Amino acid sequence: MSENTPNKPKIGVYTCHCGTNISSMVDVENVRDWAKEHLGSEGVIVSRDYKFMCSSLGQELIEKDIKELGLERVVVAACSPHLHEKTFRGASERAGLNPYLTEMVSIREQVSWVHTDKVVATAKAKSLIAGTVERVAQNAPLEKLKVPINANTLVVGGGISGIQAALEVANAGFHVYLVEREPSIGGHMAQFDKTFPTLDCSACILTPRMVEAGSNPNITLLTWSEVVSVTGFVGAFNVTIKKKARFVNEELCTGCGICWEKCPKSVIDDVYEAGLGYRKAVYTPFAQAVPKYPVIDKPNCTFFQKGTCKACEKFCPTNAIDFNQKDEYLNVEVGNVILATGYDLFDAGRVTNYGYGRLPNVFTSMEFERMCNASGPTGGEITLRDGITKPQTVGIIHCVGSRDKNYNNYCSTICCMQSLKFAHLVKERTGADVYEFYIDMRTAAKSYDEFYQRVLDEGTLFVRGKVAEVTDAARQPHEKGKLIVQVEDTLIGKQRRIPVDMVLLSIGMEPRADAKETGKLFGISCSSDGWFMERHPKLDPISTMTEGIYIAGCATGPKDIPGSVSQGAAAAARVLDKILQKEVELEPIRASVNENKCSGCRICNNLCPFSAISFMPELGITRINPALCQGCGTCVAACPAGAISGTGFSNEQIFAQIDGILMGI
Amino acid sequence: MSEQFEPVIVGFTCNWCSYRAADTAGTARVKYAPNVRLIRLMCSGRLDPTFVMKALAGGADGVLITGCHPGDCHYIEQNYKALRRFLLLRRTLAGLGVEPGRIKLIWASAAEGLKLAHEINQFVEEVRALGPLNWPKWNDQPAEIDAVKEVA
Amino acid sequence: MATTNRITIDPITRLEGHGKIDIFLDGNGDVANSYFQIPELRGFERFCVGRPVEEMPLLTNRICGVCPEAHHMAAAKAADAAYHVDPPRTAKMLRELLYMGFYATDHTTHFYALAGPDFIMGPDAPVAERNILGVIHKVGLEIGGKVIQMRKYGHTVVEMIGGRKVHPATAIPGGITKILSEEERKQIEEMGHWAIDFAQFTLQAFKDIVLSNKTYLDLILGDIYTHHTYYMGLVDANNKVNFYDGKVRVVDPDGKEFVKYEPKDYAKHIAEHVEPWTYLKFPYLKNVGWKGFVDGKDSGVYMATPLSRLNASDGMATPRAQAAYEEFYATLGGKPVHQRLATHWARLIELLYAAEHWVELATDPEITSPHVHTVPTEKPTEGVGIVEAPRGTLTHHYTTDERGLLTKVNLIVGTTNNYAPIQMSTNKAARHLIKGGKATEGLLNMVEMAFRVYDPCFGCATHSLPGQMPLEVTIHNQDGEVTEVIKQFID
Amino acid sequence: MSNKPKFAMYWAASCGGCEIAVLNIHEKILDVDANFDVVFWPVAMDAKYKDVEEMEDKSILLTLFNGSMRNDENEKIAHLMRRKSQILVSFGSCATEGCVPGLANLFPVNEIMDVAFHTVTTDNPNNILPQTSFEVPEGTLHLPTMNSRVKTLAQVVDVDYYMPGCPPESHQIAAVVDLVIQVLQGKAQLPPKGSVIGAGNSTVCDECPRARNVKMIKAFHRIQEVAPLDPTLCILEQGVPCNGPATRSGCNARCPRVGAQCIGCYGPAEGVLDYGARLVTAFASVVDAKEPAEIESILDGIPDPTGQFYRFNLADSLMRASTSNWKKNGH
Repeated sequence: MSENTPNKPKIGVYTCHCGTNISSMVDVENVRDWAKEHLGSEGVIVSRDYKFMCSSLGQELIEKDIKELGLERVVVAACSPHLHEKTFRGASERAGLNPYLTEMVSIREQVSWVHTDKVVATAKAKSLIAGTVERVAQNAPLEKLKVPINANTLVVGGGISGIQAALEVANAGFHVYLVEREPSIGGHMAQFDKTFPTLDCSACILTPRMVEAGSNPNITLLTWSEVVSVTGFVGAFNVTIKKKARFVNEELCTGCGICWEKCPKSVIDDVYEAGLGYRKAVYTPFAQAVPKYPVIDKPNCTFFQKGTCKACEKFCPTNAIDFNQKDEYLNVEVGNVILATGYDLFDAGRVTNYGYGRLPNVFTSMEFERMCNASGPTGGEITLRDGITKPQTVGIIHCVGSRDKNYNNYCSTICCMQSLKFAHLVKERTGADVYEFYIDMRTAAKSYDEFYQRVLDEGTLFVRGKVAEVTDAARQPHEKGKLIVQVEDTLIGKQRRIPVDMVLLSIGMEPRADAKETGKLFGISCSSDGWFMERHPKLDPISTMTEGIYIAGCATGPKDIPGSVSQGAAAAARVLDKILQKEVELEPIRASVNENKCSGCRICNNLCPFSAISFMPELGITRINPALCQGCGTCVAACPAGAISGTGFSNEQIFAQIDGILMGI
Repeated sequence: MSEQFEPVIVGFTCNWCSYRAADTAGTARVKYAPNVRLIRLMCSGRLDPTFVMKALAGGADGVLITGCHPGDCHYIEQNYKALRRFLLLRRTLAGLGVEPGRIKLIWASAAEGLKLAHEINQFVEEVRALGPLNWPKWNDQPAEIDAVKEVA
Repeated sequence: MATTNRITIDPITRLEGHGKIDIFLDGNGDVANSYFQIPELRGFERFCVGRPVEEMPLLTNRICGVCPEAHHMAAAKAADAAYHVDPPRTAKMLRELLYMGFYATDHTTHFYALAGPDFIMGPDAPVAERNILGVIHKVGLEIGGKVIQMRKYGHTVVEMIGGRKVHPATAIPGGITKILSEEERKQIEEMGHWAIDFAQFTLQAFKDIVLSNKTYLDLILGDIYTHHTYYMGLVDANNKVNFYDGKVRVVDPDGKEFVKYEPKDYAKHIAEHVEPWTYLKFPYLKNVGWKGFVDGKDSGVYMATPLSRLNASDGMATPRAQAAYEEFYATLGGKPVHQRLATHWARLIELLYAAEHWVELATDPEITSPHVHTVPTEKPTEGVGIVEAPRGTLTHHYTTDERGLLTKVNLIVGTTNNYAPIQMSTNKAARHLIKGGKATEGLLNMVEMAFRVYDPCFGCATHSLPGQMPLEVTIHNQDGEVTEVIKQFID
Repeated sequence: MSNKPKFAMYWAASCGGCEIAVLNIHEKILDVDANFDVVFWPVAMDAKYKDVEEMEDKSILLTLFNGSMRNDENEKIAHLMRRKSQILVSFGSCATEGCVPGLANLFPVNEIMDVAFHTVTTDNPNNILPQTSFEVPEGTLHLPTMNSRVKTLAQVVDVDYYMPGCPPESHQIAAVVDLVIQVLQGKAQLPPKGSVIGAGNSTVCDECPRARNVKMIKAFHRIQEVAPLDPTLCILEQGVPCNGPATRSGCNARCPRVGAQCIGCYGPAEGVLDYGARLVTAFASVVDAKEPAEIESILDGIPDPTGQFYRFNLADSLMRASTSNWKKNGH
């Protein structure tokens, strides 16, 4: 133990091996000894290393030194602060040291994992540690800010994940605003016929949940609605929701359905029926829609377009039709938000060599789901486009738009199982021969692979290879009038031409076209693929970097139904945890104005997007509202008088860190 | 390797995007040049031109500033403010003979570990090409105290 | 008295580096030669390059805190010229009014605090008394109060129009930023009338104390303080003295007009000689040529002081000053006057002119007009601005790029014009007064007076330091031991 | 000699404006005379350098030191005055931050010389430059050596107090004189060592009467393009780069009051590490644009940012001098 240097706080430096993650590329013992020798003059009185600093034993090491050596500052050189800052600040706090007097140095993510020369890496680790030692000496003890949590919750997206989340929160006794863009909740799941691997009827298991959500007194269901603005912060978000005009008075409508019976205008249903079927200009997407109220599709309504008709109005028994209805804007206060905005389907037309849109008997997976559905356009009959002919042979192509660097690199995870489900349905209902064209079979979940076996046993033919082309250009007589699937069978290493009557494209999932905008609206970011980004991909998959904003379901990446449901529930659990704490603790990283130094120049007045900065005309100075301040520090860096200071990242701290980092130079 | 000039670069990263991009790069074991030492700020908007000057005057050969992509800022639009400062700072430093190439502002989202690594490698090469800056350590007072005796 | 081979007349301020004289003696202890050194340079000509031309009135202020107003005006005029813009009449009048306030202050300070003592107290009076306090005691506290009042009034005008007492801020290319209010105008006018009375009183005092005193008169007319050189000064359309604007007129030692040129042509007529033993250059008349530190028609050496301004002009533009001008030449036997000590008298005539013109400008109906600026429309190129600083013709010459950033700067400042004459005057006085290595306090003061007439401002000249320059004469014997130290003032 | 406390005022490389400013406190000068024994003040009295040298160390109570460190002789005197003075005040912009002549640090010192001695009017065919030591027929003449860069007083000796301004405003000087006299009479305490005295600790806007609003600038203008300005509205809001927001208060916003932008002679506000950096960030903050190209074109409205931001402060800035200055000077 070297002696403490006068007027420097007593600092302890703890360097982690992280097993061999760090020590294999950074000479940890060397760093430990160096810190004791060279940083002694900077206040370092103890320097230790340990295999796993984050282990309870590692933490106790720190706590012990704080108590016994009277450490006033702690520096932990280990992994990224985003992983363990809380851990080590917690340890300090337990030992009676203000948590904000402890800092981490990332010598794993920023050193050992990314460099290849041990000498250089060790040197860099030292310089980073020196910087943080200088910085931490300037740290001030801080107290967390507490803000009350509004118990209301906003759930965006009425698919199965959002429904699940809404129900969990509502059933716990707290109010939920469930916002859905479409006229009914249900999402993609409502379009499916069967679900793999159990082959449950999708509607049968979904509808009860929809009804529950629609009837739960704690849930305000806002379909045909969109969120247009979000302000505030965790605990106190202010959300504006646009309720698009339905032209149907929900108070009066009984959902009897006379209006759509009477409506003279049929429209191809691109959404629910995937373009295979028709709906009316006034409609509910499907029979079990929740809520039951229809909407009038303005661009297709004869009255709105031609000024005459009003058939629906005439026949409506309750005078619920209201052509003068306007969009409404609701303002709601919520404490937390769950985003379950789902996914878009890959546009099969983009893969031109598979002929979708050109070759009539090439279908997408969603078209096929509707075709199989008893309430669907064909009443559950599997036929070619003509609506009559039953296919003799069907080819199912996997990974359409997925695992393909021309479209999406990622695996959509559900297509294999979906394709197997299709094979089974085709066999069951038509007895046709089925070919599965796959790259790899991915059936890695509970009783998925068993289902694969079952489909194998049913006699489905599996061809391993990426399909090059689907064509109707016959070369041999037996190919005439057929669709020929050109594929290299990689198992036998041969090019094969397989004639089939029907081709099903197992299309993958894509982020919502407007996911980026949604992200901006709620202040969260998207991954390079465009999916919402988790706070941590492993340890915190349903939180985001923005306090109070949670994500669930396919909005975070391709998932099957159980995955989406569990995430919905998990997100709800997080929200409930926050609500039950009644108040949320915020990082005390805030800006404040020294009013003696502020000249009222108003340079900073245009800088705060959270309107935390306001000018006091009578005093001729500017003030910052700590509750609104998010701690970005932009105004601190902007003040020409140096009158604004920021906790946690003060000039003194950063100046010192720069000096430390450059100490050796 | 040993005889070639190894620039010392101080990097200022925002907590939400680029610092996490560094984490992402690490987790993915992406290898990149060891010359950059990162200092975490909450936001690129926190970047005070003083930091850059202090780094250069303190011996750094270059300064890297990284933030979220325009429009992607965790604090909505503060990275634009960083951009404005950066552009004016670069002009000001040019007047002091600091080549514009020694300070660079790049955008990297939390997901772009690869991009960050690539940008770092590229910037290190650019600064290497410019050569050392070696800003003098102004030996004020203390060093000149002896002069007193000489005068006396 | 021991004989010596070298006398260093060395400002106490030597270590300030503000000018020093070395007088070398021959074997007989007579003066072999003398050197007046200016040991500092700040380099405005270099570091102003790259700056926007509109900043020059602010930057060049800092050349000299004694006459920043002069640099402010010369710079503004050079910037006007560079932008090919003619400021509105009001703007020009405001600049000039500010300048009159400054002149009145500056000339007053010099006469009472610096030169006055020699005449009022007498050249032989003890050093302790030969200062402003001595003067006040002799002429009475009431007058001392007046002197302070005059300085205050002058600075008030500078501050009202320029914003600050020292380093004014308002002159810009195309005019001025300050609009004068009626209240301010009234106040300035009142102070102006007071200034006229003060100037007349001072002239009277000079006549009573100096001109009526035979000894002083002989001294003034004596040969020691006489040099036959060219004289330079700014004149208006009627060849009357003008401080702010006009053409530069040069008369030869016989008083005949040698040349009269537009400011823009200055480089055709002025050149600067370089000596390796000083940081200051020696301007001379290009078309006569540099012949060394010598008098006469064949030597390009010229003088630019109140005396030269009077010599180079045909009179003063205001009635009272004109009368004083005529009396001046009548008394001293016609133009040109070569006796340097007459400069003090000339300075007071200029003081009167400044006060009179001050009132003229303050009472002009347009002086409070809000039309004080013309926005430049042409691309800036090159411009020369010349004003008369109290200590000589001040020339600023700028060349800019098309954005108005300076690419070349040339400055020939007031005192610099007189560097050669000062060197000559020292030399001559020394030769006359130091014989056989003997130097006494009295004689040293006589040398000192040779300087003082020029009121050398080394703030301007060396871009180093203005104001007083205490002298110290150290007399060494042959073994180099100090036998005598005499300390005195030089301003 | 009386036993009143001793007072000295000294100028190094300066313009003399500081002395004039002190003389301009008028009657207060008499207070100085009444309370102090003025032992050294070149501008006002016969100054005896030798007497100063012979004084006991610390025998001068108060020295107001103005002027920057341009050559070796400036530095020698600085060390002497430090030794002899109990309280050494860095007086005025030159001593405190280098002032306008500090802009010389943008260039190598030999270039300063070359340019000065090769102007359009200089007749110098043989390339003669001043020599620090030169043989004339009668003997040797010496000139002081210029420093490679302009330094502030505090960069050469330990300084007790700083008094900013070019020059310090007379009312501020008078206030400081009062303070010191009160301290002598035991009626007041000296501020802590290292304090800035005779100035405010906010910035010029604090004293500026012009109305200010939220600032969003679409274009910067040079004063001659827009003068006369609206006399009631913030100058920066009118697009003219005014250094007021970053410049220490104390001058009573004199320049803005007469329609001119603040040029920054009072230097940085309390606790600011680099003055220019404050202006970079301040001006950038009011630029109303998001696209790099548009931002750049707006910034073109500030044609000389380095000169604009370091007009008075370069010698005391973090960078101190430009590469062309120190590289040529063999760093």
